[in-house]
Amino acid sequence: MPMEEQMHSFEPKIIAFVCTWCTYAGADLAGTSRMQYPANVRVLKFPCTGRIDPVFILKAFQQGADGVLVSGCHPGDCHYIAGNFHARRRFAVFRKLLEFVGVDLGRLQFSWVSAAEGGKWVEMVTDLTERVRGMGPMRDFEELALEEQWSGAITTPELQEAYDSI
Amino acid sequence: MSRIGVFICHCGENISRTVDVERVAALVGTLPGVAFSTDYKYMCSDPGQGLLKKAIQEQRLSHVVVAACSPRMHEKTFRKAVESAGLNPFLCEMANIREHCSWVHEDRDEATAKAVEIVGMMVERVKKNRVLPTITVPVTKRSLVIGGGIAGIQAALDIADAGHEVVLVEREPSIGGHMAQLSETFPTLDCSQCIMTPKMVDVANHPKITLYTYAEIEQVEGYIGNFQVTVRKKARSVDEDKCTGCGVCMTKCPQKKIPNTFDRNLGMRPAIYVPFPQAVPNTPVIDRENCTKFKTGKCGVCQKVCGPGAVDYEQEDQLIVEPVGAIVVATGFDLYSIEEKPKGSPIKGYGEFGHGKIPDVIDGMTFERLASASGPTGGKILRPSDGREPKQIVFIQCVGSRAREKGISYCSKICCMYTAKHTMLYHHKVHDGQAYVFFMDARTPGKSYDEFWRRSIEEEEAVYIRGMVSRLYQKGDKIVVMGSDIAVGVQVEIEADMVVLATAVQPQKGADTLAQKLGISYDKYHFYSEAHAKLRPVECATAGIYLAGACQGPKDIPDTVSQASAAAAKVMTLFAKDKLEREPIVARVREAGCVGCFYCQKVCPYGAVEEKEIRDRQGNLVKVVAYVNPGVCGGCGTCQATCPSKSVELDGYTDEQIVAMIEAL
Amino acid sequence: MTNTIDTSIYVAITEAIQGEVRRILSEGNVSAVIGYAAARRKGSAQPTVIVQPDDAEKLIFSAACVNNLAVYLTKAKKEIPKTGKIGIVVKGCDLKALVGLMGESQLKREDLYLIGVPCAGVLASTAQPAQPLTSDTIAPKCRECDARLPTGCDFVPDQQPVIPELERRYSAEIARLEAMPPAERWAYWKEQFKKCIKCYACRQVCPFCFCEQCLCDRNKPQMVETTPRPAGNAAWHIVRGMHLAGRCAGCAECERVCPMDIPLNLLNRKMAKELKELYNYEAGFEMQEKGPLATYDEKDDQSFIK
Amino acid sequence: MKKKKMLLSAETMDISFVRKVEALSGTSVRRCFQCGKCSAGCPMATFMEHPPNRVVRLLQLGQWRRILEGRSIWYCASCETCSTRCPNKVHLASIMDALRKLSWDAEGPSKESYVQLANKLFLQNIRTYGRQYEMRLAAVFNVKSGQFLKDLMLGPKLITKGKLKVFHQKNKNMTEIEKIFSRIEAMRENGEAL
Amino acid sequence: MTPKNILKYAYYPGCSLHASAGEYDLSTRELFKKLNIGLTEVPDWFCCGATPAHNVDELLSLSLCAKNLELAEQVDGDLAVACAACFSRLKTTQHVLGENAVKRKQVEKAIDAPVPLSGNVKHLLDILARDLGLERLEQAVAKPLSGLKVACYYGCLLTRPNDVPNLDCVEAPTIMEDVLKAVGAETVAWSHRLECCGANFTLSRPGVVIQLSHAILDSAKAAGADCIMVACPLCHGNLDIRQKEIEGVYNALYAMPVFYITQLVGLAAGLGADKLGLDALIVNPMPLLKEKGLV
Repeated sequence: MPMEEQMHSFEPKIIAFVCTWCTYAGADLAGTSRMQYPANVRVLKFPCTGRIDPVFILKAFQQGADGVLVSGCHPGDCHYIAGNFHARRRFAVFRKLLEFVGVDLGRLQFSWVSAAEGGKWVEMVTDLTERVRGMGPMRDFEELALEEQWSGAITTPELQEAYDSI
Repeated sequence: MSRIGVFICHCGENISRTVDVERVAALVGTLPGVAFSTDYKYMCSDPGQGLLKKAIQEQRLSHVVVAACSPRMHEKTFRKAVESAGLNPFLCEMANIREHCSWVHEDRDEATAKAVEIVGMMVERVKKNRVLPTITVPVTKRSLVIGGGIAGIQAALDIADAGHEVVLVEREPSIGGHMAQLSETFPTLDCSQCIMTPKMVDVANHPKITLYTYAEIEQVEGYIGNFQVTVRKKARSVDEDKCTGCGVCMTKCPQKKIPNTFDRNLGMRPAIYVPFPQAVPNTPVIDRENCTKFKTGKCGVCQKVCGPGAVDYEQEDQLIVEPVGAIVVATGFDLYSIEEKPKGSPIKGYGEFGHGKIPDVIDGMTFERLASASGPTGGKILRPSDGREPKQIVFIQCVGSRAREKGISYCSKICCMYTAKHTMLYHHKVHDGQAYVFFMDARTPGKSYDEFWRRSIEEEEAVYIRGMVSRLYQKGDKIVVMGSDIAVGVQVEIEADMVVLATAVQPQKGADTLAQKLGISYDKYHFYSEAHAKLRPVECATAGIYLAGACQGPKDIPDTVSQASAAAAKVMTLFAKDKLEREPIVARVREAGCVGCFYCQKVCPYGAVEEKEIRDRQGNLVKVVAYVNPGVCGGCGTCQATCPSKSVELDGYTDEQIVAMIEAL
Repeated sequence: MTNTIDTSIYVAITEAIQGEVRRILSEGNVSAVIGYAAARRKGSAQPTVIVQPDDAEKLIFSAACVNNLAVYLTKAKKEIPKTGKIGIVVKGCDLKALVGLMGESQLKREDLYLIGVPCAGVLASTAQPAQPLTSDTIAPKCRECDARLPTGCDFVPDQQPVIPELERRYSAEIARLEAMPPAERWAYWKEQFKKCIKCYACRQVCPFCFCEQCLCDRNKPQMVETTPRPAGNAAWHIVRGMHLAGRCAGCAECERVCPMDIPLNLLNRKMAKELKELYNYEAGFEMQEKGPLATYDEKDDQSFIK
Repeated sequence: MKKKKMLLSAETMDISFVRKVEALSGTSVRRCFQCGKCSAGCPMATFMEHPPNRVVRLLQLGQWRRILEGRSIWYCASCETCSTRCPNKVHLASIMDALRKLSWDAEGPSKESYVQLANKLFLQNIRTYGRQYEMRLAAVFNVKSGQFLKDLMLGPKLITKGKLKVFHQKNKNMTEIEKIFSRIEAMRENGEAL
Repeated sequence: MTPKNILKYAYYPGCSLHASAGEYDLSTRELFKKLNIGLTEVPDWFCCGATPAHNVDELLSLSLCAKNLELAEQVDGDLAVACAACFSRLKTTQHVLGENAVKRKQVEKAIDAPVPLSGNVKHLLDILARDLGLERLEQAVAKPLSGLKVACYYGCLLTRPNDVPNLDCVEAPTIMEDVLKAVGAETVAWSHRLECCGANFTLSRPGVVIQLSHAILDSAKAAGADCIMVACPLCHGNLDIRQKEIEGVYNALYAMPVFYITQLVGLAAGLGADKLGLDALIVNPMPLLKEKGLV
């Protein structure tokens, strides 16, 4: 289909990793205040941003997420004293790695959203959704999955068998 | 194969208005593993919960997903219900299709589709949920109180009176703290000593209280209900059991010219001394730095004159280990000094006030000693420099406090009131004298506090001048105070005989190192942090440790005593049970996978990770692995995210559960 | 233009090592020594473990002594450390790895007898063992080496390596990649990762990959795709890069042993660069109790967080 | 002048004067905690160089000269707004009365002799006529204050409207008035009253 | 007739009512006659000293008032006062001397007689609204002032300070409005009912008076009032006599008649313009009254 039309009909998948004490509560507040935001986001609840393993972000992209939001308590507000401080370093480094292998960081958003910031939650989700909508679907990992192995010219039955057995 | 039951709530119309609940129920019903799926108007209502329980039994459900409001709202409700139906509560999860769906979207199809996915994710998650037994830890019903000021004394007495043993540790040779130094107390002007000393004696005589003075905390191990505390009892050089407190040693000690810190160095004391006459215990201490015997080996008079032979020069520090279940920290405060500060310290001194080099510029606590009947001047207000009575006395508030530039931005809370008190004491003692107070604003919230302050002006004739003092300097035997009255808008100059500075309240020296031993957090000023400023003001984030008094922030005596009793109440609450129950959301180590890199230990905010040796049958060490103490673990899961081999798992938030959700996308 | 690098000191160093090892073995200070010995091919060298003082003369040091022996103290030969105090021959880069391992409680300093080697550089994996060490044949990591003289060892021969300033290829390459638009970078790495055959030689040789069960082998849950196909490969290399961040000391063994010539060390260098910029952390000879990702500072940069 | 630095000491703070003010006004100046409500509501504050609150403040510091040197007290309209609204029951209007009295006794110094003049004439009128003789009051005031034409336009109109009586009958009991005036003077002479 | 129905008072007109405020005196006497309330003028009353006296000599001011209170004793019945200033002074005197024994002694010495503190001093408003009572006032109405929009002006002295005049609430009095409503007039809500008109400076600083009075007239106009009603000759002087002048200075047009309370109530009670001295008003009220069909 033509690009614009595709863009237009494209509904990005946004996955949000949030801590239960601040951002999840903030999202609840957005709900109780009946604020409206795009339905594209799926929320995964963690006790703390400290629990969020960078691998999950990778996994999310591999599973076809077009954008990932990671959000927790503001510095100093962590229910677990310092979980978000550890998370902050971890993600600061991880995003650099993703950037270096060529992932467009426009698809990866980090934020502090407190239990009182329903409005900010809506803003975060809306911004990311619209930005990613503009960027189009996240094809990188998808294509990667479709790629054949470089040494993949399977010429002999043995190779075929060996390959199948992997 | 799991038999999952899914229950979709209408929440009246709150959900069903935008989400087609029947459709959701139908769709998720087809998911693998879902054995039963239905919708109901009010799942949280009694009939709703009844429906849930009935289904669990009739359908022999293995897991439950309730799609309704936020788990923060009703997770407990439904887990209880599930439990009462004979399932482990942690096999029940909630899918939030109200706050996160029906309330935030208008398009019915979109909302419905999203709801289906949300429930789907939770179905996949719940499949991986494991049975979690509730965790219980034993409680040692003894408590430690650190600090023997009014806060520590109050807490100790309250806990002891409730029938629990208390170990009270005080750094100084006597308990009493700062309150013992005060002359009279606002707003009632009753004498501090008179209300303090009886309490001190009570502590000494209380059968349930073990008192260690001249002692410090060496090490703290363990966790709520089960702490192991090592106390270092410094060598007193006097045997407490033998000493009768007759005091001959002090009178005979040839070395008498040592500034008495209790009197803010205004008075002198011998090398063997009790800090003040009403000290508890009334057992002297030898100050080894200044004792001739310890310096030169000669002398030894005290030993000769001591009838019971209590003086023991060979005495050494003792280390005592005390098992306790709870700790009350009441280390109190210290006063800010206007002297120059060492490089690196954020706190600066006041050069404009002479860096403490002008002899008749003193601080509030020194004034207390001057005004105290048992003080070095017997309660006369006299100038340190020449012992003359000051006729013009100037008080300056907010010295250090509320002065970002000097490194402190907070209000010290007590100065307005004690300065008002000082003007009264001064007026009572020096009738022909005039007191002036330079202040920015008078902060007198508290029962009959403002009345007290007004009294100092309207009846005791203190002249309050709104405006900060720019500079002090010595001129002959006067101190020139350069200020301004912002109400009039002109400069004010006073030639004072004495200046009293209401210097800022700071935490005790070494507050930070103690905090590190206890594993509690503190702010940039080293005031200890409470778990929640409003709702948990006396607990630390670290379970089993409580705060009392000025170590948490500037406080006056009434507030301190209230908080001390509150802390005591918290301790008693803890001691009311023999075992401690807690939600089993804790990390567990897969020992097979653990290679003992102890990254988990390094990132754990609770110090919950310990080292554990794995040995074979012959008892040879196989490897050292991490062990997470379930009593201490806070359940944040930072360890798991950090563990390279994922050998530590946070129950309730395992990688399996989370990956299952991601894959359900 | 090519200029040769003076490796004459290696002869003296070899003698020094042999002497020291003979001494410590005969005096019984250590139960075994891990070092390099000549291998069959002319000029080549291989790791060896000796326990007899007389075998000391087998030990050599040359430009062909490329391996990072630290790995023999972790998983490759786990049983060795159990035998008691161990001597080990270390180049600066290897020593950093050892220090790192101590920080991660894998090794105890007191169990080791460190024989440091003043190092003028070793041969690149592309060069033949017999080739002389030149500005062309030298291993890329040695071009930007800042640790030619190991410190804090029990014994270091007192020769001084001298080598000319060489173009820093990793830095250059990183800069080149950083300059690209994301898509191009992605394309570049896609090509690289496609080559990977998941032989895990990189994992095998890395002193820091000491996990008994690698995250990437787990299937319950399957955290990342494991197939030896581009998707799985990319996942593996990204996870690997992340797990080595703040730990890898840059011995570049992974890159050396990679049969498909994937520039693996590039990822590690990039991470090291970021950690230096973000938290001023560098792997060195001083043991650090906590790595950069095991600690935090309340003032850490959070410009990337909204 | 009013910007001059204040040197505070037992000597420079003339508390005795303040005591007089407190005695005359029957209110305490120390009660004031400078909330400024008096100045906020004063219809005349804009005409004063020391707004009412500052007048009290200066009294608290015994700096009465600064007040009397100014015009503030003579611009007080005695509307009692300040006294009515003071949260501390400081009767500022009475304090103003007291200050005017004391400054009057001290013969000024005051820039506001007009007001003083008007008041003096008013009282003289009472002393001589018992009741106000508005025509004369106005006329004499104009003469004495040298503003012969002031309010001249009003005059005739008022007369036609019968508002200014050209002739004025005295009270019959003038002696009693005289007695009151003289008794008070006597009391003051032998210090029985301020 | 129950005793309560018999109302008789000692009457203290005050200087102004015998001069510049003659119409106030006239209308008062006529109105009270109409309402058959007895008024007997206090013989040989003196000036109360007004503001100037207490302004510079409180003792004198107190003594003069005390003397008047003493004189009033000769006539039986409470003391009725028309002028707000006199009212305020007399009340204040009672209050101060009641509280301050020292001053009382001085005053008693000055007037050489005990000060009668018990006697009631009442302002006309009080008598109309409370002693007579609004009911009876309504009954007395012959010609309701319907359609007449009045701005009731209390000024400063009528209610202030706290617990001295005790006429009505100091900050939100309603007594004037009550009286006017009883006689069928409409009252407007406006901002400057209690502001000062600067009476004290009538003589010495007309500029001040003009500035303050202007604000008052402005406010009344803005509130849509047809006229202003006062109960004090000084206020009247400033608002009525100086109105033209003010209009000149601020080049505004008010043409806002300023009535005394007794004039308006009298009008409603059916008294003719001649008996109310309406002709004495500087700002001519006739056009307005004609328009409203009240004359």
